[in-house]
Parts: sequence; C-alpha cells; structure tokens
Amino acid sequence: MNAQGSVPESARRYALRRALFRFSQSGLSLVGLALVVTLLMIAVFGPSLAPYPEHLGGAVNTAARFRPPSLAHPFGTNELGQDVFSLVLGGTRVSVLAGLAVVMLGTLIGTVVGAIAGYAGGWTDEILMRISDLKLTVPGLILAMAVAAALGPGILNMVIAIALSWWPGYARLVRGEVMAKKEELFVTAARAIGAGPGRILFRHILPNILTPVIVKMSLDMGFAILTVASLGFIGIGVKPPTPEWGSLLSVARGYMPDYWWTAIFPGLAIFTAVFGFNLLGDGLRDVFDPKARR
Amino acid sequence: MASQTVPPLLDIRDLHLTMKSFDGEAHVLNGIDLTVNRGEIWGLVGETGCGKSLTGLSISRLVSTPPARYARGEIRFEGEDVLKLSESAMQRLRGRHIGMIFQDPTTNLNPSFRIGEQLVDVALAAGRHSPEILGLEARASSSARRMAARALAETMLDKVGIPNAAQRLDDYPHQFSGGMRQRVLIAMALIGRPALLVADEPTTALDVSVQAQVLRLLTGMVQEYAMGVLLITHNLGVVAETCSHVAVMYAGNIVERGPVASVLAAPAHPYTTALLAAIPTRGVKRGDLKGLAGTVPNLIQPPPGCRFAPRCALAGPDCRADVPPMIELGAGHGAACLRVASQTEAA
Amino acid sequence: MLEIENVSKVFPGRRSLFGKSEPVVALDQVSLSVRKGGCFGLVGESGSGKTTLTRSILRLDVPTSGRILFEGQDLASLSPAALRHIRARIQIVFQDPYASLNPRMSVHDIVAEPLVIHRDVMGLDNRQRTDRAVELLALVGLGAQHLHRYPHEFSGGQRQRIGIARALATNPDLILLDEPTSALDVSVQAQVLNLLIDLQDRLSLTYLFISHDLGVIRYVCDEIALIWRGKIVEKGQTAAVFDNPASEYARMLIAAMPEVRSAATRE
Amino acid sequence: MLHFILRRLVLIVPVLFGLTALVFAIARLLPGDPVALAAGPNATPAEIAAYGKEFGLDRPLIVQYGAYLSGLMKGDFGVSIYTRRPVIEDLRAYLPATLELVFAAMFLAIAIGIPAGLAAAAWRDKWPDYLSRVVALGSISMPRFFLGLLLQLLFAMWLGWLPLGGRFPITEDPPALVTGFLTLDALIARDFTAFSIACQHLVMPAIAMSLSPLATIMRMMRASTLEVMQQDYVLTERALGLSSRLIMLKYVSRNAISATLTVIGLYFGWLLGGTVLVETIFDWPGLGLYATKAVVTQDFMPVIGVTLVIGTLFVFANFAVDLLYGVINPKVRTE
Repeated sequence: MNAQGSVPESARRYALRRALFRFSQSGLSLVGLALVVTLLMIAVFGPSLAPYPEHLGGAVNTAARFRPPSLAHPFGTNELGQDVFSLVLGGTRVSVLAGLAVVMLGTLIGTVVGAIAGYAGGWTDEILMRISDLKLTVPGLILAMAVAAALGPGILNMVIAIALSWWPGYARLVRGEVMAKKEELFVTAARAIGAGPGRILFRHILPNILTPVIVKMSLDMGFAILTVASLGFIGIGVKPPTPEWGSLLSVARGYMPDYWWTAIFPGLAIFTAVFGFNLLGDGLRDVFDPKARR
Repeated sequence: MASQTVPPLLDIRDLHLTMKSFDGEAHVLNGIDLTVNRGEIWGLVGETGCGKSLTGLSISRLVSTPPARYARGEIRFEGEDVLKLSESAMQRLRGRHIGMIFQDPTTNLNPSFRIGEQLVDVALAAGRHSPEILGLEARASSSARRMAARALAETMLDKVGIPNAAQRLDDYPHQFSGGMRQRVLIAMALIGRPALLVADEPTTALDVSVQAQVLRLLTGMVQEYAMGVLLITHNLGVVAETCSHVAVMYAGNIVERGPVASVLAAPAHPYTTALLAAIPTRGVKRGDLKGLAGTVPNLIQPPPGCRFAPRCALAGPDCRADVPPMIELGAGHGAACLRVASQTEAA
Repeated sequence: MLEIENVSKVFPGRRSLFGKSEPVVALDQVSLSVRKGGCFGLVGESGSGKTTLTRSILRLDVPTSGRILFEGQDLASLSPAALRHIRARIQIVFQDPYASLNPRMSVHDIVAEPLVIHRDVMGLDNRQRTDRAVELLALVGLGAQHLHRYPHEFSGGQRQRIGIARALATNPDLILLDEPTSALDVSVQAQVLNLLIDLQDRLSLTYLFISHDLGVIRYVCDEIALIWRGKIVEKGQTAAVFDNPASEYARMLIAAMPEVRSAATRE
Repeated sequence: MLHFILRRLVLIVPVLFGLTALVFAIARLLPGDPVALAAGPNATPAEIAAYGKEFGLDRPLIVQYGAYLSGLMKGDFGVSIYTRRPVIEDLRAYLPATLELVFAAMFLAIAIGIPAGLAAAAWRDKWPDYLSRVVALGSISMPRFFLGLLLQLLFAMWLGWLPLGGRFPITEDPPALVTGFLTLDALIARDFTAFSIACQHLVMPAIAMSLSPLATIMRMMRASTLEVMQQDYVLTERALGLSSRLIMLKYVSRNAISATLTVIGLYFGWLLGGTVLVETIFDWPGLGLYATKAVVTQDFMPVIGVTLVIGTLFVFANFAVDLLYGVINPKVRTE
C-alpha cells in the first residue's frame, strides 16, 4: 500500500526488489551466493581447469607419490601420484550433479504426495502420511546404503537410493502448507464461487506455497551433497576412477597422519560446498519466510 | 499552594516520531500535544494508521528504536520526560506507575503459566521499589513478599468480578472466556496501583454485551483509584459513553480535542465532522450516511501543511502552506484548523 | 427467495489428543425467510452460529437436519451440476478483505475467476471477460487502471470493493454479506455501505446481511433476526425490533450498543 | 491422559508392522545375490543352493516373511548368513554402545543448543547472534566423518591426548555390566579409572555426533524464541514492568522450548540412524558399524534387525516427545 501514489510498479517487481535489498543486506548470504556460483562454475568447467586432467581419467604417476603441497601440486599428490587439486576440482561435478538430482527428485515426489495428502485429508492423508512416517523411521543412510549396495555402484543408483529417503521431508512440508492454506479465506471464497478441487489446488494453493519449498530446496542442496559424500566415504558411490570427494577422503584415511593433505583438501571441499549452499539457503529463508525473518 | 506547582500526570509536548521501513522514513507522529490529569478519562480516537497506538506505546516507551526514532518533543510523566529515562528507571515506572491494557485478551496472557503466577510476578515487580503496594516493610523477606503478592492478586481478581478468585488463580488463561480474560488483564494492569492507565482498544475484540460490562468495570475502577486514563479506540460510541475528554487523531496529528460533550455535540474540525457523519446512528435514513472520499495520505511524503487538506472540502491554498496551529475555542476545546480560526475571527 | 426451514447443525465432538469433547450444537432449528429484493439482517455475537449458517447456505457445510430452499429448490436435493448453476446465483462477500483475496492473483484474475468457473453459464470468451471485469470495477467505483495490480497494493476499502465486484461477476440474485464492513474504518464503512445500498437498488439484488454491529444492520436492513447460541431469539421489521424488542436478549443488546448521540444527551 | 497414552501405544503396532514389511521387502526384493557372496568366491552352484536352503532362502518370499514375523514374536531376529550368529545376540551387544553415544551427543546438543539459541534471540542482530549463526551453519555443513578425522588427527595423532578409537581397551578391566553404558556402569561400580577411560573414548565421537543436532536445536530455539518474543503477551509483560531477565528466562523460554521439543524428538531418531559414519571412523562397536558391515556383504538379517530396532526406538522417542509436549502445554493437559 505504501507504493501507492508513487511510480506505478508491478507488485511482483516491487516484492522482488525488496527481497533483493534484504538479501544484499546480509554479508553472509552474499558469501554463500559467491561460493555457490563458484561451485557451479567449477562443476561446469572443472575438468578443463584441472592442471593434470589426465589424472581424472585414472592416469597415475608413481614417481611422484605423496608429494606434500607445493606450487606444482597445491594440494599435494596421493598414493598413486595423482594431483589432489585436480581430483578435487574434478569431483565437484559429481557432487553438485548428484545433489541437484536428489533434491529435484525428492521435491517432485514429496510435493505430489504432500499436496494430495494435505488436500484430500481423511483416509488418503492418513495412509500417505503413515507411509512417509515409515520412511522417516527407517534411518535414511542405512536405507540408502542397502539400496545402493543392492543396485551396485553408480551415480544414478546412488541418486535413486538417496532420493528414496529424501521425499518424506517435502511431503510433510507441502502437506502442512497445503492444510494451512486450505483454511485461508481466499480458498473458501474460491469454493464459494464454485471452483473445483483442481482449480483450487493449482491456482489458489500451490502458487502460495512455492516459497517455502524453494527455500527448503536450497537448504537441502548442501545436505544432499553431504549425503552423497557420506555414501562415497562408506564405499558405496561412484565407480573408480571417477573422482568423488567422499571416496577420496575414505582412501586417504589410511595414510594418516603422515600424508594428511590427501584427506584434508577433499574434506575441506565438501565442507565449503555444503557451507555455501547453507549460507545461501539461510539467507533466502530470511528473505522469504516471514516467520524466520525477524 | 502546592497544587499550583504539581505537574500534570501526563504531558505530551510536540512529539514527533518517525518510522523507518524499506520504502523510506514515515512521519507517523507529527507534533502530538496532549495533557491528561488524574480523574480524567481521555479518549484517543482515529482510524487505522493514524498513530494512536504508537502514541500509547510511546508513553511506556515500548516502541523499538530503531526502526522508530523520536525526532522531537517530550513525554512528561509527573513532570519527568520518559524519553530521557534510563531503561531501568523506565522499568520501574511500568506497571507501578503506568498500567497498560491491550486489545486482544486471547493473546495478551501467557498461555503456559497460571494466571496467579503472572499476577504475582507483576505485583512483585511493582512491589520491588514500592513495598507499600504489598502492604509490607521495605525489608520483608522474599517469601513474605510472595505471600502478600498472592493475597493481593486474589483481592484484585475478586475486584474485577471474577467469582471464586482464590481457586481461579491456579487456572490457565485458556480456561477463561474472552470477557473474563480481559478482566484478568485489567486486574494485572491495576495490581501495581498505577496513576495512569493506557488502554489500547480494550474492548474491540469483545462482543457488544461483554464490551459494556468491561467498560463499566474499567470506569468504576478508575474512579475508585482516581487514575488518569488514556483510552485508545476507533469507536466514537465507546468514547461518548466512557470518556470525559476526547482527542481526535488524523495521520499523526491531533486535529481536535476537548471535553467529550462539547467536541461531539459541536465538532469544529472538518475531519471530526466527517467522522461523526459516517457513523450509522439512530435515525439516519438508508443511504444518508456520508463516507469520506479519498484515502489516508502517504506518511513517507506527507502532504504539506494540514494533512487533511487533500480530502477536505473547505481547504484552500493557505491550508497547504503550514501545519495549522491548535485554535482554542474555550473550555479546553480546541481544533487545529484554519477555517475554525476564520470563523471565530468573523464571529 | 431463500427459505431456511428448521435447520440444525451439530458438530460431533472432536477427538483431540487427550480425549473426546462434547458435541457442539451450532444451529438449533433455525428458520428464516429472505424476501426477494429485500435486505435481511442477521445479528449475532461470536459463537452464535451465524458463520455456520452462511456456510450451510453455500453448501460448504451440510446441515444435520432441516432444509434450505433457494427459489423453492431444496439445495440438498440438487445434482452437482445444478448446484453449480445455483452457486453462480448465490454469491458472498467476506469480512476480511485482506484474507479473502488470493495474494498471487491480479485484480483482473480475481474478478474474472467466477466467469471462468461458470463459463458454461456465462458464455464469455477471454476478451469479453476482461471487458466484463472492467465493467465490474467501474460498478464498484474502481478505475480500469487497477486491473493488473495485486491485492496488497490496495487499501482495505478498495479490497472490499474488489470482493464485491467478484461477487457481482455472475449477475447473482442473492448476495450473502458476511460482516462486510467489520474490518473497515467508519469513514470507509460508510462508503461501502452506501455502495451496497446503491448496487442493490440498481441491480435489484437480494441481501442477507450478517453482522454483529446493530448500528450497521439498523442502517441497511429492512428485516432482522437475532441469533443467540444457535437459536433465533427475535425476528421482525427492523424498526419494530429496535423500538419494541420482545426478547430479553434483544433488549440487552440494544442497551449495550455504544451510541455517539448519548454523549450529547447525557448532560 | 491414560486414554491418550493407550491410544498412541495401540497406533504404534501397525507402524512397526509396516516397518518390518517395508524393510523385509527392500532387503529381499532388490537385485543381488547375498548367498553367492556369503558362500565365497569358489563355491559351486550346488554349494550355493545348499547354502541357501540351509537358511530357508529357497522358499517363497511371503513364507520367509511369515517365518521371520513368527520368529520376531519369540524375540528371534534370524541368523546372519555370514557369521551364522543369531542377530539378537549381536543387537544386544551393540545397541547399548550406540545408545550411549547417542545420549551423550544429544546431551551435549541440548545443553549447549538451548541456551545458545536463547542467547542468540535475546541479542538478535548483535555479535552473539552472528556468531551462533556462523557456528550453526558451519556445524551442519561439516561432514561428521571429516570432523571425526580432524579430531583424530589433532587430539589422537598429533597431541596424543585421546585414544584414536574403540570403546574400551581389552587390556583394561571393564566395570560390571549393569546398564550396558560403560560410563554409568563405571560410576555404579565406583571404578573411576574405568570411568575416565570410558569418557576418553566417548568424547570425540560424541562431539562429532552432536554437531548437527546442536546446530539445529540452536537455530530452532532461536527461531521459536523470536517468535514467542513477538507475541502480544510479551508486550504486556514488558508494559507491566517485568524485568527482561524474568521475561526471557521464565516466560519466553518455556514457550520456546516446547516448540523446540519436536525437533529434539525427530533428531533422536535421526542420530540413531546417523551413527554409521562416526562409528566407522572411531571404530565404535555399535549398531552402525555392525549395519555397515552387513550392508556391504548383503547380509540382510542383521540389516533388517538393525533397521527394526532403530525404527522402534524412533517411534518411541516421538511418542515420548508427544507425551512431554502434553505435559508442558497446559491446554492439552487440562482438557
């Protein structure tokens, strides 16, 4: 209402401008944004940036095993004489891609289930939510391990394994939001003028719950990357020689404490990536979620 | 002789308050002048966003700064400017000297605590610097204080008309009806025996039948304790039936003030007149109400001069030049309108 | 036009975490009859059952017993298709103009939505719907420049006008006004009340006006009924009820009304 | 109240039943041939078949499930096809270790998270708030296995202050078994040497485990405290002269904690399942380590057993939180 009288501006533009302003007020969120952008760039261009691209394909150099960090090898070399810096750069793509796929898949399944449960209510809700409860009670990592172990290694299998334990979170969120919005007066108004369920759900409810879902997705990206790395660490993940942060760290564990660099740098890479997404997601939540905003 | 020098209970002078937001700094209070004495019940009326609630909150300094900023002016309580007090001195005033009641009785009591506990804590806070409230010596033990506070809580609950006060102290807020909760809140506001009560829309959330009872209770208590009251409301009917004086606010200004009978019977400011003409009172024929055209001004870039001028039928270029001063019409009745001035000069 | 015959609504006790609560009788044998072209006022305080009654008329709730007839047709006996047709002819304006408009829809989409939903009856194409939306906005005193704005850009009074425009979209015969001005300031309330009166005269509408505010009801309505704890306690011509209230409840309510005039006459 | 407890207890049964079905289905329907794996690389097809027959794996799945369920009724969780040990014995040995770790981590998380969250809210937009935000985001971003590694590198390998892993050295005498929690058992036996040894082993894994619940509890506590601080009743409390100390520590915190409670319940279950990584790193003889070994060899009976135990504990943890919520919230309690 405050915009009234001043230069006419569409409400969306105004809301966006306001959100951008709020976002840019927070230094931490900007750091997160920068980290995420860098990460995405590395994921796209990583292999071509690597000083020793041949190591990404599995080439070894036994003459240069366990070199400590130096100018030639900023992160040192590993037990096969491979450049750790190149491997870390190359591992970005797997982590980011897999994380993205997990979140997308989880959101898709979760939103469909949650929307149906929240809107239909009654028995449908009861059954769908009990199924999602079941998924919550089964420890996600063990479930993912079991599925991944049975399906065999590979990115796709890993993504499926993680997404299977991922969707209930979205289902609960969407269900709760749908149920809250269902009680809103404007939904009652739509029902009063004769709108059918499809129209109410897609035109009136879902557009109004988009923001919390997007915020959760951005927060979950970091967590998904973490889970991917965890599976890699346990030894269920991508097939070697594809470099992956978790498995790099797992191999390096055996060479502690003398060759610490082989473990520290992949670990830091995981941390930085996850941290970036969390900073970004937290900033987005501050901007979009009026409850957490204050 | 001493009565000459006793300062008024509440004396707000030229209070300016701005509020920062993403869109800019809004001038929400634009030079408020208001004096409340003991025994007076002032109605502060106005429409949404006129600044009446912020005025009330400012008296107990409960507006967070930032985003708010007191640009100018003072709020003197018994002669002392509360805007200059330290936070701990302010805390001593709250509850003990200035009581407050807010609109919604369902949200103003803490749902997780028994009402007795909440009353006792308020009484203890008030009794910390004035043990006489609890009827105790300054050096009384803390258990003695607690017992006295509980006894006082029971008395107050009884006074506001809650049956079985002793037992109900142990009930939780949700076990009371809306009207009863507002009574509990009145007891809480008055347990420290404040000299000034600020009541912000105390009956708006209540049903009409309950509203009348609560207002009667409130006026009775005020007379018994000889308090001064600032009753903030949007309802002129409530003002007419409860208050001795009224101040009408529009867009951050008090545009008219004076004794209720005089202001409501002979409104001088065009805004007051318009407000009264918009109320569906007895005898108004279907279709005869007068709405007020236009909208409330944008307070970030308020119109120059009289803020009501853009919506005023009588306004001329002179109205848009300067903020009109308060023109005294006798017996404490005043209106901030240049047209009133020309009328009185002509007369 | 609208006949409400012995309608009762009992909500079964809700099963909560810690046991079962008592069933709630929201409406108890309510009978009303709204005359075509009239403005019928229903007065009640919170919890009196007036909201349940509106929801029942709109078939958002189904009464436990009794019948609701619209132009002689029992709403309960209608097929879903027939009910949809009736829906186009009974519209509602809600109390809260802030919550009753979808924040993500433009004014155009809000006002045109009933036309889309009832396009089989209305038979308008896209272009015509936009024209109709402009026409409706003009009817409630808003300019076409507002068409592509969003609800949060409007003041409470303007939003309520948008809500009224939406209710008028399908040329309804009966409009339920559920506390349409309670959330508004008096000066705006007067404008909206006058708009409603004007629209009723021009479009020959029938109103069922629900409010807790006796002053507003007295101003707008020709017939009134008082509802208290789910029961109708008094019914009659507005003037008659105010001058000679028959029930204890009506007397108490009228006495409790805060009136401005009383100040002038008090001293 | 009693009625409520009984109702909830009855509702738990179908959930647990569903859990067994689900886990059984996942473990048995997925591709992979555990028998071939267990029988060894040199086994002939006939040997493999015989091996499968020994464990009843040649029967239809539904029969296997029925047999498993009837075994469960008698407390029989099946037999590992690898070690041929009854799963129940392993569970009995490993569960207390995991629980001890989870309780220690949860204790750390609650004891630090709740006051820190309250402080962050009280000093919103001041340095305690920023600090808590960075710490919280850093904590959830830190992979537990990496943190574990760093802790080992620093405290065990370089400084040599703490043992690298394990729960209790074989060279020392463990305290008499009472609760299964070594720290508690040592205290009960008044064996302070054993207590100190147990603590030294517990501290690093507990810290590594506690990080992410600590962060979440802290953030949740901050958010709910801020939300409570916005409530009308807090304004009333301030307006009537209560000190900000009293308001924060008494009136605000109780409401905020009850909102945070749900998260704590959820996290308890999550931690139980999340011990895998930390137990692997620190060689902690618990369910996670046990499950990991079983998963890698596709030894499904232990996997089902572990999942079932953790699922059951999770369900009961949530049930306990619901109860506690009812006790804290007077509206639920008095109705």
